[in-house]
Amino acid sequence: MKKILFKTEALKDTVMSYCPGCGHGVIHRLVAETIDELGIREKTIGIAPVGCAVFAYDYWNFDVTEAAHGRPPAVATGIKRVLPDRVVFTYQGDGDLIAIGTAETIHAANRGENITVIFVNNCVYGMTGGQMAPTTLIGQKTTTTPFGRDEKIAGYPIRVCELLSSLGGVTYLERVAVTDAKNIIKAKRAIKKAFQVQLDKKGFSLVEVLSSCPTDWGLNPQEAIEYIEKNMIPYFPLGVVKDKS
Amino acid sequence: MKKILFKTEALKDTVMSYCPGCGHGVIHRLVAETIDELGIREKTIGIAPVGCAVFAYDYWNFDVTEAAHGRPPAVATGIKRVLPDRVVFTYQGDGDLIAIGTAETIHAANRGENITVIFVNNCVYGMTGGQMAPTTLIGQKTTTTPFGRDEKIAGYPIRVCELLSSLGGVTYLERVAVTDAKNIIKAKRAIKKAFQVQLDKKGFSLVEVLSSCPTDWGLNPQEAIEYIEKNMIPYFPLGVVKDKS
Amino acid sequence: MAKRVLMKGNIAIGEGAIKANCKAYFGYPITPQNDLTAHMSKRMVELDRVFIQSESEIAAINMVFGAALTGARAMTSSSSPGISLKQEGISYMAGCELPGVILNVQRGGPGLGNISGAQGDYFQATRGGGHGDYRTLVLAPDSVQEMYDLVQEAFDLADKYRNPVVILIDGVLGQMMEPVDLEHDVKKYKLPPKDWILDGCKTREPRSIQSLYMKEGALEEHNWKLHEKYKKMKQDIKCETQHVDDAEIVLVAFGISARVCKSAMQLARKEGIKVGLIRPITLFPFPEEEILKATEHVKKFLVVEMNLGQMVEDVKLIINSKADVHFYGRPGGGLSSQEEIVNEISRIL
Amino acid sequence: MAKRVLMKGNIAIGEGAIKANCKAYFGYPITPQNDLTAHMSKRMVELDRVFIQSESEIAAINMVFGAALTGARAMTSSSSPGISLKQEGISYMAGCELPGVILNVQRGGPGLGNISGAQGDYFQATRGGGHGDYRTLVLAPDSVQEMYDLVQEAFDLADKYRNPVVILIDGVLGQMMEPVDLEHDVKKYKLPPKDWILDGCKTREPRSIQSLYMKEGALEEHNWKLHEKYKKMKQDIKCETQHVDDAEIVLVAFGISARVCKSAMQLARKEGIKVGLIRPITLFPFPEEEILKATEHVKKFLVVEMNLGQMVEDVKLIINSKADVHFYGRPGGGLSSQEEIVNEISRIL
Amino acid sequence: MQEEVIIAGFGGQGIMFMGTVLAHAAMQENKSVTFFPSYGAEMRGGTANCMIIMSDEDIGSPVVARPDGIIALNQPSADKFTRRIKEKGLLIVNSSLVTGESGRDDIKKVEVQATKIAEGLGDKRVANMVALGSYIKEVKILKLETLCKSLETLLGEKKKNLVDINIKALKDGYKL
Amino acid sequence: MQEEVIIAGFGGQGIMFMGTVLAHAAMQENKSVTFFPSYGAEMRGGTANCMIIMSDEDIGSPVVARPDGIIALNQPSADKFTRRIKEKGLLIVNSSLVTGESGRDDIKKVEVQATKIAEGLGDKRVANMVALGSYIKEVKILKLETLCKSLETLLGEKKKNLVDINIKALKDGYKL
Amino acid sequence: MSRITIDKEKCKGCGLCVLACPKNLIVMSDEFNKKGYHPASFSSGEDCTGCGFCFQVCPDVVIEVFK
Amino acid sequence: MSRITIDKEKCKGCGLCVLACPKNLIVMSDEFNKKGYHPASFSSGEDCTGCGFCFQVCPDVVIEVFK
Ligand SMILES: Cc1ncc(C[n+]2csc(CCOP(=O)(O)OP(=O)(O)O)c2C)c(N)n1
Ligand SMILES: Cc1ncc(C[n+]2csc(CCOP(=O)(O)OP(=O)(O)O)c2C)c(N)n1
Ligand code: SF4
Ligand code: SF4
Ligand code: SF4
Ligand code: SF4
Ligand code: SF4
Ligand code: SF4
Ligand SMILES: [Mg+2]
Ligand SMILES: [Mg+2]
Repeated sequence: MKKILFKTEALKDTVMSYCPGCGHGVIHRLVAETIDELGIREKTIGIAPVGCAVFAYDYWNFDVTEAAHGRPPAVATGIKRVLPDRVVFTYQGDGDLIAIGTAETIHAANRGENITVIFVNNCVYGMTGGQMAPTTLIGQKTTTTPFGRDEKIAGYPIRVCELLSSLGGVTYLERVAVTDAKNIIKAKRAIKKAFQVQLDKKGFSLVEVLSSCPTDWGLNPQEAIEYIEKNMIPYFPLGVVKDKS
Repeated sequence: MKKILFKTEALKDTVMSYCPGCGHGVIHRLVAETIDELGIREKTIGIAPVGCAVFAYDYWNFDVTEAAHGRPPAVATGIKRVLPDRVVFTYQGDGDLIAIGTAETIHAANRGENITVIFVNNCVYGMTGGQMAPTTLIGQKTTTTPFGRDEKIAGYPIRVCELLSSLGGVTYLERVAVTDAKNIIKAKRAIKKAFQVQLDKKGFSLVEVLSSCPTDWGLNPQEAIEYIEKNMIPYFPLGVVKDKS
Repeated sequence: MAKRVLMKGNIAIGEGAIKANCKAYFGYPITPQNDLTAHMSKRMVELDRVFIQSESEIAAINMVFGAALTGARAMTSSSSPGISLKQEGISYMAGCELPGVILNVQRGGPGLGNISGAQGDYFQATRGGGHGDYRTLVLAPDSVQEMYDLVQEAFDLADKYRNPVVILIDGVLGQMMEPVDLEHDVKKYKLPPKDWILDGCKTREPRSIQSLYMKEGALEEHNWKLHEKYKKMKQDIKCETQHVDDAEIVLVAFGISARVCKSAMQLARKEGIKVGLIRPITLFPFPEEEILKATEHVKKFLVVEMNLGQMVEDVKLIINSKADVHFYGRPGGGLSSQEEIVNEISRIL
Repeated sequence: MAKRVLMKGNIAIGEGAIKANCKAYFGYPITPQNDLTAHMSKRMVELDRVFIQSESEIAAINMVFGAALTGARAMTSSSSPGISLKQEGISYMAGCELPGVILNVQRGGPGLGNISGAQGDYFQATRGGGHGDYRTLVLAPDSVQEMYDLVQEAFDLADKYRNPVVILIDGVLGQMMEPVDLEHDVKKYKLPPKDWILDGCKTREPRSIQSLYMKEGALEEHNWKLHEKYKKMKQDIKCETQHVDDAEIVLVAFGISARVCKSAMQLARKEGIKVGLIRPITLFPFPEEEILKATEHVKKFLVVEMNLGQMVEDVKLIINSKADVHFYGRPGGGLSSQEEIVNEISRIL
Repeated sequence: MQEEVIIAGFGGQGIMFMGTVLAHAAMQENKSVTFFPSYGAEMRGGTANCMIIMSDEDIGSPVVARPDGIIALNQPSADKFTRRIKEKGLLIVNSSLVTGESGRDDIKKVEVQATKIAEGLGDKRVANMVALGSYIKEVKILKLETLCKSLETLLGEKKKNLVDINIKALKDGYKL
Repeated sequence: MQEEVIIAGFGGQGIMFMGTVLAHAAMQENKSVTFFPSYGAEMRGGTANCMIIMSDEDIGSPVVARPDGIIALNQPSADKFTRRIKEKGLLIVNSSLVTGESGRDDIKKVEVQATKIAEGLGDKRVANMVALGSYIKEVKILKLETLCKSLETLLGEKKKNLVDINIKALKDGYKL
Repeated sequence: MSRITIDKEKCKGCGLCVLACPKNLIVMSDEFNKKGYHPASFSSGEDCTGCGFCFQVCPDVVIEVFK
Repeated sequence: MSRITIDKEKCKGCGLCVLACPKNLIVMSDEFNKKGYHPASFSSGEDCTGCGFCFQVCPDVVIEVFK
């Protein structure tokens, strides 16, 4: 018998520090497999965010740096502009990417930086213990919306792909979810496409991945997947939002 | 004979420091007239930006503060939340509002802050001597795009109204231009509407005003008006972009 | 004795602020002060006051700026990296003479560092980490009770001087629990009328609040005025001293380091070493007189900090060769034990 | 004499950076350094290097972070409020040990202040205005030639120490023109190999660059290592002295204030007052020895700054009562004249 | 009198609650008390611990380097903290999960089948109270009664239904 | 020798260029020289001025408080700066725009119809060079030739067509 | 019949009112004002309709319209 | 015929693989692993198709699939 599915080279053989059932692990694997399949491991530089994925440099088997909270797109810009033939991507949570990092995200996208952004939307600040994120759903309880997110106080969950779609520099935007095997395979396809856009020097690509945070949602892993399906996907519809590639 | 058109109360009788032909003066007047017509001068707090309009507190005859560059929407939020029955508006340039202030703009809009934003788009950083703004047109020469804005280096001019339109908290967005009397009267209508939205407690309103900067465009006042008509309006189409009011 | 409540430092700050009639809290999550933000999200809403989780620390300080200019009491809190981001905003508040309370629950740095308690931001707090020659009052409580009390004073001091006040604690103080007497007497200050606020010009001429001074000499004049104000703040210096009178050596420490020093002092005294303690409670203005007075009979001072040596500069500037000033510090969240300090004392004596 | 070119200070910095093989410039407009950003927008593009006008100062410093971690020489420039915004980023660079050059063309503050030259950001530059106990090298040229020269050294020093270097000038130095010899000899440093960069793991094991140190004690260890590095920087102290040997009083000043002091010294000497000058060129590390040496025969020092007294603390910490230290300063963009300083000297003597 | 104790275990074992009950009771008995939680260096998972100091005098540092006592609810905690105990100090282990030698013969070791007893009571989550009861019995610094009252206060109205089983566990631990 | 001069006028009158030509020429004659521009406190409009120091020795502060000479191209500049001139100093005014008394009898005042002469030359923008020529004639610190060469260098290839008229203006000013 | 006034000392001479007037009633003066601008001037024609276009476009709000 | 392996010590017991397997070939063990989790375990059925669903959903990438 042949081993057909296993950890490929770009993912180190260590235990990741994520909670049981956390979506980050699957997304890490998808990124790693993509990089291996495209044969770009030795020319890739990844940028970990400040968020639960801050330790990504311990998991990926290629060059990785960690940027200040919200600044990965600026750091990526700095890297990519001086090394345009390397593959540069950021991996960011919803707090990182569209709260504190709003300006950096929008402007890297608008400049059409030839980078790839893997955007992990779990509707919550995971690392800091479950506060409201810009993507937290209306009515969702978090430690900073103890009565449920009230749009009158805290505004609306931001649909990042839709927000970015009007910007000239944006080439490819797709929203996926790592809920079940089928969706995970689709997510992989989107991620691979996003890297391909970069390899083809076509500009800014972003994949928004709906991902679970069982811990901060107070759900078990299975319930968390159901939560994505029942609550997140209806508000954050899956699919390609923009494709100029 | 009766005086039918003159400086109304909300505009002080001083000389504004703007260059000859600069659009800011007209827009100041439109805001002041709106405030007088709505009878809200005594309960209005304006927020001047860092930009050529930084001295607005010397021109308007009501309470005005000056915020750090890019932060007027956050300052407005602070004011409006503790004084919800006052009228709070920001007056911001393109650099202030959608470069350094991108995050503050987007999130105040998304929260549906019940404030009004007067957004003066002159495609350039006026105050600092004519650098590229996020709205600078492709090919436009500025002191920091000496060869003309090249989208490959500097990205695309951002259409602010279109960018904000997907956000849940946004109630009213319109783009106007202060080119000729007709458009100026339309601009006034839009500004008045935006304040009315606030008075009706309907949420975030923004009027984008295409405005001339003869000095930094290196044009005389008349040419500058033509520049708006020929170059800006085609890229930044006039009209209501969103109206949920 | 009044009823005591067991409370976390971070929460005590929040409850103290609420007692001081803080009308608006603006914050952005960051460890180790998250429980305060969470607490305020509940309490402020219950009390029909303002709570916003802002999009960033920068937005938060500028929201404080906005709320403060209406005369409302407002605060924000964060931890080291987030406080760095607020420096421009704090400078603006100082320039505009706006009151407001900023809590820094320090963690280890530089950069992302770690989430342990630390005292690496003393310079930033006391010398105005932002640009342009301004100062903030800096308060450094060392117990949960004092956090509860001092935050109330902080709001008064902010209003008294029309100046931002920084409360400098650290992850350990923020996270620890101690009993708190919620009815504890707190110093009340005589406050000037808020005759400078913007709330609409209904009953008066329009006003403006800004930090721009373009007329020749105007900014210099403004800065001299601020300078006078900073000097006047010396009225409100706060400092705790213990056993200085008979001391052979005096420890100087603030916040959590002072707590450790208190243990060290007890330990040393048990061993017969006469150790005293000076604990600056206001870090700016700094308690010069208390230290100077001690130099009259004490010739050895040991400054203990959870950093590589920051407050020690203020101590040296005052002592100016009137006594020996030693330093013991550990950076990056390393917390000294009382034994370490006693060893260091023995080494020096 | 080599051909001299008349050049603005800001431009000289840009041209010096280009000569030092700066590969990437990231900036955001702010007076009084706009001509540098404008100059780089042209020159870097012509040279096929990287120029980006970033969306903010924060983005700019983080772009420098990104470029620097690939091993490329990178810089950013701004003025006081913008530099405040960069403090978190600078702290991250220090934590990650990334080289890079940051120019602060100081203006009057706090807040928006004015656009005159000023020296209000000395504390921020020399004590790490950001969080967490780090330091940057700080260079303070006082002529256009020296700006051109020192920016080249700055890049070397940044690489030598893997540390950000701040160049601290002000609006006056930035805007003034003087002749510059573009072939002037500049000190070259022995530089370590850049064996830590991220550029893809083709020929080696993957690397990471980060400032997070969560393992117990790891951050403390890292910070002690940085501390050793900061101490080592003393090798590269730079300082100009004039007429100290026979001086009755020594002026201590940096940057534009030193220029005024040079005039004052000339004026005073004409009047028969023996005035000397010590001009720290590196503000961190600070030239302790030169000052200490002077105290052997000079008993009066006058520190002159365009602020309310910042470097004077460093001078006092060194002199530590070995001589009298006086201060003369003007804040908010007020520039003292040579006559004022001579008056002050007379008052002291 | 000054008593310093470290309570440690897995994240879900109610370590912080144990410490809080103890600290609260100490406060009720008018002692000086500090409680300091530590989630270790790791942000996710790993063991949690808290440090409580109870004293008749003012307390300096809330950080306990050399505890008088340790309550270890799981093996990693026992491994990590046992060697820190002061001479003649006390080690309470949850022997349902902690096996093996302490490696110290200068301390008193008390083994409590906390998890097992708790399971017997119908909810293994109250293992923490069993252990706490046992600790109180050993150190005799606070009255059992006070702890029961503190439990009531801290569980409050919302978790009133849990009061009984927790008190039962506490008492069972005490009685052992 | 040290000569300090302030050149002042409206924004559009070519003040900075005048100063640059002077500074450049001083450099060419191997003098120490500093040029310091000031746009006044106002950002927009108002008067502009620049300060030039030329010296045989190193120059300290580039800021000129008490100038040896002033070249005032408009009235506000004359009003503002005249009283700062050193005793026995020099005041050059563009008498086409500056009228009225200097109010000083301890200085030398030279009136030049700079704008008028420039208009005569066909471009009133070269009034600055007329005034500069006149200044050079008075202070005799630099050779007229050097200034002409500096003009050429500074106008460069792109503005070569303007060299002649500028030199003509300079010389006319000098000849007066 | 209508008319306008122009505050000549405050006029910055941008000329936009000249372009705006449908009746061509405004011209730029040859003289300078104190600020150094050539101010606009109303050629007191009878044709002024009081349409206010000149007022609308004047950036410095130095025109008043009477009707 | 296919099979999978599960690295029990690294498994965090989330149970997602159990749900994912269309053939219900995975169950959670009663024992703890060293980390204190109940790991998943493959019930070595003959039915395994090697579809890899279990692999796809495993957040900790502790499953390997053989075919
Ligand atoms: C300047 C700054 N502000 C705040 C923080 C604290 N912080 C760390 S992670 C985080 C949010 C993480 O949420 P998200 O980006 O959604 O990532 P997740 O953990 O959910 O994957 C915050 C606010 C910080 N480290 N730095
Ligand atoms: C933090 C900070 N960065 C930069 C500046 C400098 N600055 C002042 S105004 C301005 C831009 C003004 O452009 P815009 O907002 O478009 O207004 P305009 O002058 O065009 O009306 C800039 C970059 C500043 N004052 N503060
Ligand atoms: S907190 Fe949430 S996002 Fe973070 S590791 Fe745990 S489950 Fe994943
Ligand atoms: S620079 Fe431009 S925007 Fe600023 S006042 Fe002049 S014309 Fe107006
Ligand atoms: S009111 Fe109308 S007609 Fe009269 S001057 Fe003005 S633009 Fe012309
Ligand atoms: S529009 Fe106004 S400022 Fe412009 S020329 Fe006419 S009157 Fe003067
Ligand atoms: S490979 Fe498919 S059939 Fe086999 S165990 Fe996994 S999910 Fe079940
Ligand atoms: S999905 Fe992976 S981690 Fe989860 S139970 Fe199955 S094997 Fe274990
Ligand atoms: Mg998240
Ligand atoms: Mg603009």
